[in-house]
Amino acid sequence: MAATTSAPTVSLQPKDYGSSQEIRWCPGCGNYSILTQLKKVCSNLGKDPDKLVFVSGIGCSSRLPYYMGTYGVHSIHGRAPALATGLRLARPDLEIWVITGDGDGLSIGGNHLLHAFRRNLNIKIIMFNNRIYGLTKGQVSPTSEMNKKTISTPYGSIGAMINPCSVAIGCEATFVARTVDMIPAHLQKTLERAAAHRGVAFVEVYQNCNIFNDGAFKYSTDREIREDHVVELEHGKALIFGKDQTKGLRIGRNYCPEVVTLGENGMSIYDLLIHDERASSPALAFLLSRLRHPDYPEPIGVFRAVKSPIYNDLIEEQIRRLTQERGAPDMQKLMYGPETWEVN
Amino acid sequence: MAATTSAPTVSLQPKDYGSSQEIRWCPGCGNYSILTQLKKVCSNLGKDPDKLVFVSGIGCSSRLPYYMGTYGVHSIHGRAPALATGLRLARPDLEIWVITGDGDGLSIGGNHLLHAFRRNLNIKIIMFNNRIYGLTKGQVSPTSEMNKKTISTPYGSIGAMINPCSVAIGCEATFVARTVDMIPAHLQKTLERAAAHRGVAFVEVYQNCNIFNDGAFKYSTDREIREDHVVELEHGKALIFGKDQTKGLRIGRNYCPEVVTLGENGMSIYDLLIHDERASSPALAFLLSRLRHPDYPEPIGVFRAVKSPIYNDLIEEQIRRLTQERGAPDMQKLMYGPETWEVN
Amino acid sequence: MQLVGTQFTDATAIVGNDLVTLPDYPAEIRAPAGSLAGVSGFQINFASTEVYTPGDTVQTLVAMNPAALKVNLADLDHGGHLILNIDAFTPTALKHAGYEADPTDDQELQGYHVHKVPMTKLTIEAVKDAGLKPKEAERCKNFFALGLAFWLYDRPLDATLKWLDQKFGARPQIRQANELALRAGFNYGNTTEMFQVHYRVRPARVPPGTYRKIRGNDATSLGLMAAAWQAGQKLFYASYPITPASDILHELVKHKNFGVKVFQAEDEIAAMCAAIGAAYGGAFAATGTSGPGMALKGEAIGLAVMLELPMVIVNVQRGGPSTGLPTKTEQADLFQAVLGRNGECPLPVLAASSPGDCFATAFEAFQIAVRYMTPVVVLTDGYVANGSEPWRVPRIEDLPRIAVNHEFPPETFQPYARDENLARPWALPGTPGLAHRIGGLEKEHITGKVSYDPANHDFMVRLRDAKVAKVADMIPEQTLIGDESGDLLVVSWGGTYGTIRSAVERVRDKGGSVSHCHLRHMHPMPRNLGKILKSFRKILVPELNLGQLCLLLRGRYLVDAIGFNKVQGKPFAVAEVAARIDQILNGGD
Amino acid sequence: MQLVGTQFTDATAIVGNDLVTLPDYPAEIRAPAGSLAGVSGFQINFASTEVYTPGDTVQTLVAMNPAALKVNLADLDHGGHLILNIDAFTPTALKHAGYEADPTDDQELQGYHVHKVPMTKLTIEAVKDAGLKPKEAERCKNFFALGLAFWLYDRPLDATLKWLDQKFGARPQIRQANELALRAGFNYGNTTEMFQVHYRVRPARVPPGTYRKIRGNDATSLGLMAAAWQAGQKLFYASYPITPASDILHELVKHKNFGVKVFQAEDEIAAMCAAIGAAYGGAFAATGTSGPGMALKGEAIGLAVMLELPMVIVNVQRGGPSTGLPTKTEQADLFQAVLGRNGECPLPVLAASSPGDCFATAFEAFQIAVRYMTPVVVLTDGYVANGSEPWRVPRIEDLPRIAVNHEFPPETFQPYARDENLARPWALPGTPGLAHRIGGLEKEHITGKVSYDPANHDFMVRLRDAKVAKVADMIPEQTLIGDESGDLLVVSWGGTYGTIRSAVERVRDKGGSVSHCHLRHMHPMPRNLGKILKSFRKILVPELNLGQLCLLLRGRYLVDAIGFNKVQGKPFAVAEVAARIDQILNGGD
Ligand SMILES: Cc1ncc(C[n+]2csc(CCOP(=O)(O)OP(=O)(O)O)c2C)c(N)n1
Ligand SMILES: Cc1ncc(C[n+]2csc(CCOP(=O)(O)OP(=O)(O)O)c2C)c(N)n1
Ligand code: SF4
Ligand code: SF4
Ligand SMILES: [Mg+2]
Ligand SMILES: [Mg+2]
Repeated sequence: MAATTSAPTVSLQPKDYGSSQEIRWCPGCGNYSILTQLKKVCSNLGKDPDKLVFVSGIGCSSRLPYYMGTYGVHSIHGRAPALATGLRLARPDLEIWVITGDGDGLSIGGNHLLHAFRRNLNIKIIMFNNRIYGLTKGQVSPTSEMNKKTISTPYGSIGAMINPCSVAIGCEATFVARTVDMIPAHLQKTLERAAAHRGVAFVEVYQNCNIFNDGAFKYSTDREIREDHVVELEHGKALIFGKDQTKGLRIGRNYCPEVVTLGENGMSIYDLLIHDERASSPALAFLLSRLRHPDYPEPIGVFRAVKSPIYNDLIEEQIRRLTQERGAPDMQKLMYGPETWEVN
Repeated sequence: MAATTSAPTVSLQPKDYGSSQEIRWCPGCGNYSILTQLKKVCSNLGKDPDKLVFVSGIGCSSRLPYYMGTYGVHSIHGRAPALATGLRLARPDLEIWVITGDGDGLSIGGNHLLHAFRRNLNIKIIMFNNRIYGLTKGQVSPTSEMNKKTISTPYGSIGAMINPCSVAIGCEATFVARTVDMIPAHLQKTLERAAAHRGVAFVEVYQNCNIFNDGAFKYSTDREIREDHVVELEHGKALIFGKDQTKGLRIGRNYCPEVVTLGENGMSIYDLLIHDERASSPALAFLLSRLRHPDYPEPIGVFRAVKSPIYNDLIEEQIRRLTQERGAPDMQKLMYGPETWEVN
Repeated sequence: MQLVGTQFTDATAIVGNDLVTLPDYPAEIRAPAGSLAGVSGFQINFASTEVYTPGDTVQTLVAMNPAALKVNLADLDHGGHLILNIDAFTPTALKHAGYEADPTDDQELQGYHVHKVPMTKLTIEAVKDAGLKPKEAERCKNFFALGLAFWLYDRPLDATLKWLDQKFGARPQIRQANELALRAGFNYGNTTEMFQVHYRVRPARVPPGTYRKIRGNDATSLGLMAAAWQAGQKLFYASYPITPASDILHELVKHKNFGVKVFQAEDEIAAMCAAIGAAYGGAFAATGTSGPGMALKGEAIGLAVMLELPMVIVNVQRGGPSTGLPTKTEQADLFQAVLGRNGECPLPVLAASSPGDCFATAFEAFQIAVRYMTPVVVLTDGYVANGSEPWRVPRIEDLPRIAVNHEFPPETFQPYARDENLARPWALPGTPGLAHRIGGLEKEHITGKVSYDPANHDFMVRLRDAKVAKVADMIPEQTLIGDESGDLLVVSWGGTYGTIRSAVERVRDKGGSVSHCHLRHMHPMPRNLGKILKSFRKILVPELNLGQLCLLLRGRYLVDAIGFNKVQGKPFAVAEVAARIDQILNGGD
Repeated sequence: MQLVGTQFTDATAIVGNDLVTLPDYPAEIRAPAGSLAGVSGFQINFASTEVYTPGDTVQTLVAMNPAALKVNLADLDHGGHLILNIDAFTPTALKHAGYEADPTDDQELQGYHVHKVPMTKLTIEAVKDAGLKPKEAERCKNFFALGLAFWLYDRPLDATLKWLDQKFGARPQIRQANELALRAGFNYGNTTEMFQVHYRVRPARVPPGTYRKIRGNDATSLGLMAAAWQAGQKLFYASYPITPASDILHELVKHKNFGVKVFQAEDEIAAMCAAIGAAYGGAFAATGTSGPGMALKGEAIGLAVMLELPMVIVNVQRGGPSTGLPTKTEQADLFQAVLGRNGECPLPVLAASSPGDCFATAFEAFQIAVRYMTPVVVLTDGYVANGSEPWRVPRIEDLPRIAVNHEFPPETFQPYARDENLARPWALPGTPGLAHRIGGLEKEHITGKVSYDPANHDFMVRLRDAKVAKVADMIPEQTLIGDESGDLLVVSWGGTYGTIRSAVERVRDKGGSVSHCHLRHMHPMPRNLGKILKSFRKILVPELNLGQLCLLLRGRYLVDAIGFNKVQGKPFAVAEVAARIDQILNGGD
């Protein structure tokens, strides 16, 4: 490619990653917080804005690329991962972030996500999960709870909700994490982890749509109660949670997770589940992804982070190998093919 | 609907479920065996052929509906679950089977499968997994092994293979099973289980494409070795396998499954994993779905079979409730709307 | 703004005026208030004669803030009334709207009747007894404005008060405050001596009957339901939300007690395929979307054509290409509907001409679909779908019945046999003795078996084409407004009906030799259309695209039709069409 | 059969005959041998004059079993040679093929030169020294047949022997057996006195140069690669397998050492979007598919039009609608390519006229795409894509270079600024100082910002249209074969070139006043086309569809073109076109 770059000479502030475009989200929307943290992460990691590309589909969330002063493509509904795949393969030098929503990514676009996961492309995929269609004014989404009343389900929705992290883990994703719009430090940390992962990195962000689904994640954002309803995953650490850190998770009978109280029935920290984000089998990550409010505390943090061959690396590798084996390409020879004859 | 039916008066033989259409699969193709067992299952269960509909996409596998003497739709590539959804909702009285291939169902059609699973529609979905594109002459499929050489990957494929059962479990499927074309008794039993499940039933069938991917599942079909490479799942039973039934599976350290030899290191049947297809969490089923040849024996049988609300039941239920609440519908009144005025 | 616009429309309908509305809202959910992009407008035209358009310009403009003034002033008639919420014209707001100086003190507003009303202050004052928080109180100012408008045009308050009861029954404070604001506005008009005129528009002269106000998307929904009702069948509607079609989904899902089954699919492809599945099962199946979704459905529509199953596909057109202008109107999906599929893939296409006409169009689409066993496309557009007008509600007993037959003797049954309309039998799964297989591969005539036979393929391609062409037997002959021959024929289709009709009438009233031919049947076209076209010296085709119908007319009838094209995401203005007609009649080109 | 057909073609190309082939194979992978559906055919026409078609009928038919005889006999010229593998005419096989009685003993074959050869027996006998198992030995009989054909038409055996070396180098037994069979067949012809004639076809008179035999899909692949090569850039090809386009994927994936990146996507939508992403990144991006896949790509093609990025979209047309006749040819996707998207969504469309011409067409498509910053559609079809012909290989130094510019001064850079071709800058992500955002919403002229402004939308819609229309500046003027005016002009496009040309020449040779105009540029059309069309009294448009080009010509140029349409999944025959021309020249209609 003709593109050449020079490293930025001075380190950039978060605001330097913004664009001049007026932001058009509703006042109070959780998207603002995500945007803020994203810019902070770019600044913290000293990213070169000219090397960054944000690719999105359609939805409120998918407007994000307009608000970044980087390269960006606001594509069509559900197809951002596919577009990012082509860009990734053509351009190994760029850093590519896909921004998607629960409808964009898991309704119309589910299949492209699946294949981005299994190929382990080196792209970051951030899903703003507000459990609703924001842009089209409040229809039910595949991540909406059963029985939810929306404009398209006035008598309650009847399709089970899908779990984005379970889907990602089931489809071979090598990095899967969850975080919350209103816990900025955790959001920032999680995005930084995603940025550092080589391979596909999927982050589900609980995002409040205060217009059409206000308070959907209250249990995870409300300071009063959130510690009882959320458990933070840390590699190598036991799963402890609760306001006074007295509750824990262990594997009970039949491989079923159980909430226990430390000190009760002789339970100690040694009985608890120890998180292993690097386990080669995704089974543990999957088990954790199934923990759901209100029966269990919901895990946030990194479920899974493993190394695995990367599609775009492998394609470069094959090109290198074939070029070595066959020598410099000769277009004329190729055009002649196996057999020619002369006519005079 | 205008359709009325009478129960068949005499019980039908397997051949009575066939059509007169000449079968056009390659001689030796695994599809023959699946077709045979399917007809047998219909006969065993005394199905009324006029109540059965087979809906398929495109692929060698998707030709199956032509060979059944029932109703059938050979639709377009990847979309059979979507078509079946509409039919299911319109017609609660029919029995609907979707026939798909690994390319049809998991490449182009992955998203429709995902949503059929999460909605828990009462349909059966049989995926003929030959790990290759048969009909289009041998390209790589999403279930092909890494590094596979095919006409579209002459230097080896570079995308990780996807695991159909893991995907189904990750997407909330309520019945997930696996079986093998060349183990007719197991195939038959598994199809019968699927037929009995109310809700979405997904069955992956290992199917040999003797033209483009011959022997892909040899380890599971070859009588000499298969008992060492396959473990049969049975609800409530310990996971034992091996020619002389001396090997077992247990959960080892770090929640990792381990193969152990009974009798060695004091291992007894009580140390082994007990299969529970009815567990409310799909975590165990998922863990089992990850066991892969050659590291582990591959499970066949029913991974998961749980009861859960059924989309098409719920929609009927809502209609019933609303009709009760509102009384007989009055089209004229509806057309008048909230406010009218007269012009004379 | 959309809310009070709707209230005003309701009140206007009830006093019996004819009316047409043009809501105009931003693509953002809550675009920042006070910014130019955030301006939400609602235009309404009503009169005691029939009206066909929302009006090219407005006689009275209510601007709630500087941004609204900036965006809409150009549309206000010279000499028109300008009502400003002067409280909102703060320095910050002015700057936000891009005003250097305060326009209310400016030359710019000379020539209008400017009424500066401190609406915010008056509203807060008016509602103070309701005990709302200041923010909430302020929000009532739109109802103050509405009250003022009601007074100005002599509308009754009752319907709005009733609506407030329903809407805010559970929140009596808010209900009360809005009523207070509404009355305050009305009274303000009544008591101040600000207004020189007080309009009174008499009821329009329209055919007798029972009328209601209806929005296009609601009329489409009712049309689909009425068709199923008249066939004694159940409606199945599968859709994926997309502006401006989503409201059909939202409306139909309410009517479960009619047995309507609504399926919000995972995408447009799934919605189309689900409709096919339901049609195969015997439902009255329909799906609705807009242009991008229509593009996605293309492959599956091809399957529906091959399977020859009846269903209705509604495309509420919006600005394109690609995502384009999602909330604006356009007529640029005609080619896509008629010609946009792989292979020879014909199907009937209809277009609705006004909000109320969506009912008749959707109804007729099902009549055709079932009689000819074919998918039918209905084109509406954002303007027709979101706009509303008074609609004479048909009496159910006056609507035709739709005959459906699913019974065939098993002995002679053949899935691709043909009746006199070239339709194949709609045999349902579950019927004893009729088991058969269908699919997307070419079918053998009569038997429906897969056939690679060259002659059969040629035959079937022509058969499908002939079947759709035969729909012309069922549809009425094309009618004209104006003389049957003359200097100029204006041919239009779809949502531009009202404007073009007004423009043609305006020119005819001045004696111009011009007639108007408005098409509902886009494919096949009425049998007498060619004859009509050839009876005029010139043909003008105004369209909100670059000339799609124009090309089809030229190609089919070899007439030198010329286009008049506007692709601005908004309707024609009567004046611009009339001017163009004048120009052509005067020899211009 | 496909394999030995290819061998015969190679040998024929090497002796310097001009040739055209028509492979014909069933949709099933291994359709049951001996059944009618399982017949696999391969037709070749070669001559010492230029040939343009595979021949309407055949002079010599080799039938390896009764089913092959049944399917193909109708194509054999009266008085032609019929070579039968008589060993295969067993009672079971005859029944399987639907013969009541043995046709070889029958009236039916009277009038042909029938040669009954016990090929199976002779082959088994011939190869017995190679030590194969009986089944394997029997399989060599196709090479026996090939040897016989080589003798009959005086072709050399060398190329086939070389190919056997390569193919079966690792399996010397099979290699040897096939050689033995081949020679046995050749010798059989030589030694038996069965054949009255022994053909000798001299080399064709064609322009001097280096020739090779090429299949259409391979030529398309090379054309795409050569374009990237001539721009000093890398080719990116994204595709989802589909008959008959998959071979482009299979061919391109071989050339990784050229830096070609091939991506087998999860579906056609993903392939299209990946191509967009790659083009955005600066690659020479292309995607290929057939009709149903093209339907799926529609929405994303709209995005590509809005983003104004260069890329090539190949549609290898097949029989439709829907799944249709996947392995057969057709020309029914022209409307879809030119008009089949939502909104006003113009893009250039080219069509290849022969296997070798696929190279030039694909190459030119990239030239246009890059110069005008637009997606370009290339239409080929199953007949052109699978067929092969001798092709004069261009010298790489004679091919034009393709200029690409990615450098723009950051100070003045605007993503939707325009150059003299109305193209916007191809600024790549990663370039310092040029960061910008693009998307599917309407863009503001110059700045590329999202704009809902009505006037801007109208301007941009017309700008995109004007840009594509401007491609007519770059493409050559339309040429004719025959006189520049006259009684009849035959207008054709795409893969029917050879047949129509032969037909026109046949009639011209007899003195008919007919000329031939073959279009490559389907949109925009060459500037002089209107003038050409108006220079003829009548216009005939033969197409393998129901009249798609015909409608476009009528609509655009207002000429009374009439169609000659065949939708049988196979090419025209020269004779039928010539007959139609004669008929028109004689005053018929
Ligand atoms: C092909 C197509 N279908 C439908 C739409 C309409 N549409 C736009 S955004 C959206 C859903 C948005 O939901 P989500 O992805 O959750 O984003 P959010 O607005 O909630 O952030 C839909 C249905 C579209 N733009 N394109
Ligand atoms: C839209 C579309 N794209 C591509 C194809 C071509 N196609 C037909 S079947 C198939 C894949 C078949 O693979 P699989 O589903 O695994 O079935 P199998 O033949 O192996 O049983 C493909 C790519 C098609 N028919 N339609
Ligand atoms: S609608 Fe919801 S998601 Fe969209 S901008 Fe508003 S608050 Fe945010
Ligand atoms: S190609 Fe493979 S899957 Fe298809 S019919 Fe032949 S053996 Fe079976
Ligand atoms: Mg959302
Ligand atoms: Mg397969």
